[in-house]
Amino acid sequence: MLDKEGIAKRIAKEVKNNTYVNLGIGIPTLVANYLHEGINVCFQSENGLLGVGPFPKEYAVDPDVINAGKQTITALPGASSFDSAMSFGMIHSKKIDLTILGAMEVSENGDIANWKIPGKMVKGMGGAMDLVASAKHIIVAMQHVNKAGESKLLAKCDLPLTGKNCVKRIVTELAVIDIAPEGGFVLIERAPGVSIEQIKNATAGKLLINGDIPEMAL
Amino acid sequence: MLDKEGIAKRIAKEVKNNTYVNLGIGIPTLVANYLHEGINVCFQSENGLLGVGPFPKEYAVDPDVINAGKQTITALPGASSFDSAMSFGMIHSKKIDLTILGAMEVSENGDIANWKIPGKMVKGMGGAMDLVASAKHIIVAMQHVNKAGESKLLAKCDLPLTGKNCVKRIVTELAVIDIAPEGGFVLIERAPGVSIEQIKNATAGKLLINGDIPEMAL
Amino acid sequence: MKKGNFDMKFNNQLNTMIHKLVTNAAAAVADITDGSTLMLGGFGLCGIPENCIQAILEKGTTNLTCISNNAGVDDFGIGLLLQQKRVKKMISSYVGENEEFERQLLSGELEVELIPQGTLAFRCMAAGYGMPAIYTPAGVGTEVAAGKESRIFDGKEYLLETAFNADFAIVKAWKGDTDGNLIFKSTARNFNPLMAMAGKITIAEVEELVEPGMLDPDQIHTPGIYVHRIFEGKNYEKRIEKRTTSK
Amino acid sequence: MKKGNFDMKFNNQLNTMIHKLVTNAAAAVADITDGSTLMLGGFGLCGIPENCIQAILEKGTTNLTCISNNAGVDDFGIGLLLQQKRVKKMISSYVGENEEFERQLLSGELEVELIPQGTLAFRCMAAGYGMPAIYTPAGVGTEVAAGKESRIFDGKEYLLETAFNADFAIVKAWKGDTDGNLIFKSTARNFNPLMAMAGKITIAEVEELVEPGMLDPDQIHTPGIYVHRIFEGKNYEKRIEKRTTSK
Repeated sequence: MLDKEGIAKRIAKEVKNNTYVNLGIGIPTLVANYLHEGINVCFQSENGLLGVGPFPKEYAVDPDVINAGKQTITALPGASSFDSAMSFGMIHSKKIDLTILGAMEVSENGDIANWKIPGKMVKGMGGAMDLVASAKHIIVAMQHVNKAGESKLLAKCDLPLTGKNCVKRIVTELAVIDIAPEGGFVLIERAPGVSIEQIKNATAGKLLINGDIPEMAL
Repeated sequence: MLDKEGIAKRIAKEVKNNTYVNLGIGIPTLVANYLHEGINVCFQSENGLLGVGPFPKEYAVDPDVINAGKQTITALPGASSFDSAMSFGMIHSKKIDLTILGAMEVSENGDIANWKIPGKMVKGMGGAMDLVASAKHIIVAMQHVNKAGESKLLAKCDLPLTGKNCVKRIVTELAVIDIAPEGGFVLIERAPGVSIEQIKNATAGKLLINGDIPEMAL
Repeated sequence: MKKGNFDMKFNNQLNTMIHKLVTNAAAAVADITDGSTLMLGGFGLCGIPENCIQAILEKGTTNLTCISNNAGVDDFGIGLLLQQKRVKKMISSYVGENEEFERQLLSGELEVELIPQGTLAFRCMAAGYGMPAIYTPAGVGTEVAAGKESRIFDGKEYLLETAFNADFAIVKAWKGDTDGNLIFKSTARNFNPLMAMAGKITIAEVEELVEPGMLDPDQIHTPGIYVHRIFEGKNYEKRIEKRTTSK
Repeated sequence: MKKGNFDMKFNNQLNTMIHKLVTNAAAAVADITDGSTLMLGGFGLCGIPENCIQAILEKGTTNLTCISNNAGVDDFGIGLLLQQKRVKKMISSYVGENEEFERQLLSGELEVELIPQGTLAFRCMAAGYGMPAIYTPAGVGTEVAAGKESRIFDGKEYLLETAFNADFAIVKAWKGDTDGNLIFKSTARNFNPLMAMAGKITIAEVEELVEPGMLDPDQIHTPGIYVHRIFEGKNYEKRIEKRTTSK
């Protein structure tokens, strides 16, 4: 079973060389820590920066330079800043190669819910609805089950949707799972030490298991 | 009867203080020469400059600084440059207070034709269709009759239109004329030494003459 | 063309541009009445018009509709207006940093319209560009699409979203000149230039106000034509929501 | 978050951005095939991609559809391509400076679509912003509206105009870096940043090419994400169409 860092580490393997990537808040942010040597990636933050760098040194903190999670950041050489319309313009014109974000629920046809729990939590969708509507490739980073122990991989999402038919791949503490074009969770890899049975038990939607399922290499 | 400079001079009186103005090619460009003392005007050139200044000194000519007529110009202190989308964005969001442009024909309901003579002249509309579609106030600067001696103020335009119901005022070598809201050319002023009869003869569309028509003061 | 004349005229009035200077925030917001619709720039607490928010607070204006990406935090930014119940309705994309907001929303005291962040940006831009509406794929198949017209282009579905119409846009820039030209710094740009284009009246507060000619025309993010009032703000707190550093 | 690690990784690869450098114009246009649709930046002869036009001319590519505000003059700019009859169709707003163009048009050799200048700008921007179509009032009630869908918003009529779809966008910038970031100078900006956003492949030629980090992120007009190939052009003629001066 993976911890959060492990999930980030596994997702880092999905990041291809010379790509533009948007990282959501939480586990996705950690992915930047585990990029393989020689992988050139340019991170976009949808609040208006391309070429996001590491957190600043204490003496260099600038309140005018933040990421979409409102954390203070730096800009790398070659960075550019722009307004929010251009930022979502590059998202909607499919210039972002990969979007990695968290989710509260994913359905077996690739629907995602991550912005609202009616009557309980009202935070808003931020840029998530834009990102999932237009990303070329979406990987969801999340826990397989919620705090109540219920599966977050469902036949159909219960929560209000963020987007429909958009998720391509899910990485959890238990497994790497793809969404089949015709629907269904295709088991791709098991986390180290995790059995197929464990994954089956934690997946409420239809789990498709084709042949041997390898254990992931990190 | 006015010469071109006279037409420009008369139109200059229409330019209000603290306004943004777009000047078309030809007579409209001359208007900048006759602004009254104390009238602050900011000229927009639709190819992407706000704060157009005079032509440059010979030594300061810069091929990268031109107006929409492709003439070399300068930028005044406080100028800003922008791309063509923002330029037409400010036109369509009605930030330009006054548009002054030439015409081949104007009809008595304010239609204007100035971009094409089928089978003979094909230059294109440039920015004119945008300007006339969205200007808050449009003044046409033109000759009352064409080279063949035919009136350019018609009941209905013969040439392909640039825009419909948009012209508010026309200044020619003979007269200042407004478009009546319900249609018709309302005679406002006569050029120095020009009789109402002369204007009548040169106007093919319906000319409305209400009371005494003053001679223009320049 | 009488070149000499043309030249001379311009030399006689070097400052041909339109001046928009007001003395301070109180003067800038003086005519904002109860019930107005305001656009407020900023992302989180980054690039927010601190001075104007304070002046509106002091002025007592209430019953406001606020269009802003976020709603501030409990004790800063738009949160200050919420605390005093000056806001009737918020149109935002993310309001997760504000407990008082959540309380007012869940209790029904506050009307809230949550919209995708890109849609917020595009609807401001549409207003500034004279586009009555735009198409966006954001929100298709979600509750955001409820009651909205949708249309398929090239096999993909889009929602029709209308341009925003605000009585006042209130923005914060890094530098500005008295002709209203604005330059923003890094991610403090965010929605500011878009909202600046969209207000019927646009008010800009800047950290540093200069004379026309001091800013490079090619570096201006918001041309002065979009700005009606400008002043140099003071005592910027620029509060940081999440101070993250590396060793 | 393991801050130390995050920090270290970045320090190990200072150049994290994507390099797009090609050696020259010939290399940049090498895969432009006969029948391609090209967007070409520039207004008149101001800000046109001189090097790429020359390279396409030398390469012999023909049967092109060109989207460009103007068609150059008889012996410069796109006029050079017209002279050699490489252009099947032009989509422009104003073509009045080119006699050969007018001859080919009136004789029916050249297919021409004339569209309002703002429509040209908006249709490029729409492509770069992922909007399938936009509404504009330009051309309502004229022959430009023929066959187009129109719609009334708030009592005013608008035409629906679709986003452009070009195989290649070819632009000219003043400065650029090897990550593809571009800065334009004065009115040489015009359609260049809009077309840069709209090409399936975007080629940028620049007067001065620098390393990443040499350009201020806040002053970049076209972020590198929109640019696929970049090179430093040479021997810019920058011909002036109408040299007007004052004493």
